[in-house]
Amino acid sequence: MLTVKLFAALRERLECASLTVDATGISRVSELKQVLAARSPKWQRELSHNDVLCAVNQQLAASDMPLQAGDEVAFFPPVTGG
Amino acid sequence: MLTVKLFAALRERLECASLTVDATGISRVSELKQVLAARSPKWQRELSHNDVLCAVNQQLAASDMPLQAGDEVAFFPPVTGG
Amino acid sequence: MQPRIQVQTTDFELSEEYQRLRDNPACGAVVTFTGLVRELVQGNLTGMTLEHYPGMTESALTDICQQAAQRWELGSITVIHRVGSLGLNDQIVFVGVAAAHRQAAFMAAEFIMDYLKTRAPFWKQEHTTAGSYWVDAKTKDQLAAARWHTSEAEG
Amino acid sequence: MQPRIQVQTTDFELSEEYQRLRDNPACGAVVTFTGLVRELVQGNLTGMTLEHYPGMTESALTDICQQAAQRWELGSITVIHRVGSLGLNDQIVFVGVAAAHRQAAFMAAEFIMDYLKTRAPFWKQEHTTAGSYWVDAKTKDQLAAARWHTSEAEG
Repeated sequence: MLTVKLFAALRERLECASLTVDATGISRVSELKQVLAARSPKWQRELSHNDVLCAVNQQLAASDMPLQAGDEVAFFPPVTGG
Repeated sequence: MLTVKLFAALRERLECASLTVDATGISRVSELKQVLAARSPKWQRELSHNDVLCAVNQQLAASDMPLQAGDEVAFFPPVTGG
Repeated sequence: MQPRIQVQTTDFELSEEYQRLRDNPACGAVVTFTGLVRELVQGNLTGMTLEHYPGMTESALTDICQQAAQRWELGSITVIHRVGSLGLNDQIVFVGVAAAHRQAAFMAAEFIMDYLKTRAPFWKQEHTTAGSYWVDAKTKDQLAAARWHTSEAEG
Repeated sequence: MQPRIQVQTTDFELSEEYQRLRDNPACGAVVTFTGLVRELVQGNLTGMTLEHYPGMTESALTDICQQAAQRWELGSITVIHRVGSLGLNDQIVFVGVAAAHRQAAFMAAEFIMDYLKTRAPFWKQEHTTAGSYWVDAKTKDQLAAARWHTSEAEG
């Protein structure tokens, strides 16, 4: 399984903070995004924004980052702390 | 009269913190320096250092700054505060 | 050098953090930055909520401090970031750097703030009399952080 | 904006100065710089004496703060400089700047320190186990101050 986390505006708009996804057939972040986008047009739309950031195991990661079962993958809008 | 003040290493080496000089015939800082340099070879030497700074009425000033009776003129080494 | 990193809902005391930073006889310079909740230009802000990504936050801040310590000679670094509900004029973030020389302390504090603003997983939601809004990321902050990549390439 | 300028033999409290600076709802950023008496590399410093030019000191510091306020949008500025006898790790100088945005606060604090180091009439005499020496002016400080002339010409 992969654990997926969502934060801030993304969490609010998708009404979901965390879910698990079967890791079978998912080898990269881009493939996980496709699987999530298939859930509904809303997921499709929210995850397709250019500025959505991704972290794999709590490190910022690009779309081609390889994934394996057990990974924690987070999607979130640009950060605005400080 | 002109009031002359000396600070820090310059005050110590010339063993003088303050003196007054007759303003007659002194129209610029450079002329005051010549009058002071005539006091002794030590004064001549100390005031001829390139890095000696000058303030007229408590504002940094160049050698060609005009002077008039009543002015306060200070000579001092480069500043080292902060 | 082990940075002091705190992510907390409670407030912090600048004087305590400063005492910790200055307690190093080799350091001649301490620079502190404090970020505060300020009034919006429209003047209708009532407060804000800060969300974060627990776990990633601490590791991102530690990583930023370690990068600063590689770039400049530093004595100690403290970063505190608050999360949860904050009111007007409340303290949000503290960055403190002690170093032998002032240039290193200033540069490191600015660098840490610029990187924190663009790389640490915090999100601000502003509460106003007209509703609650997630704060948009600022291009200005992206540009501020990008300055340091350039000097990295040049160095 | 009227800067707060203090030249004093007594110590100062960072927390009091900070409270004064942050007490402005339009300011989202407070940057402080504190300069401390640090150990010499040789490790034989016992203390120092700071001489100044009373009257000129205050007007030079006021002038530097006014220049900073012309260059950046600032909420308030405090500059405190101690004179007289100081021991190891004692506080020498404080510069605090509050502003709406962090870039202005950082830049102004650095600018004030760079100008203070090269234009305000203070002189340090270090006391060591081997005798007392007037500190030499540093080329590094002249170069740091010169950066701001360049950006003046460019701006």
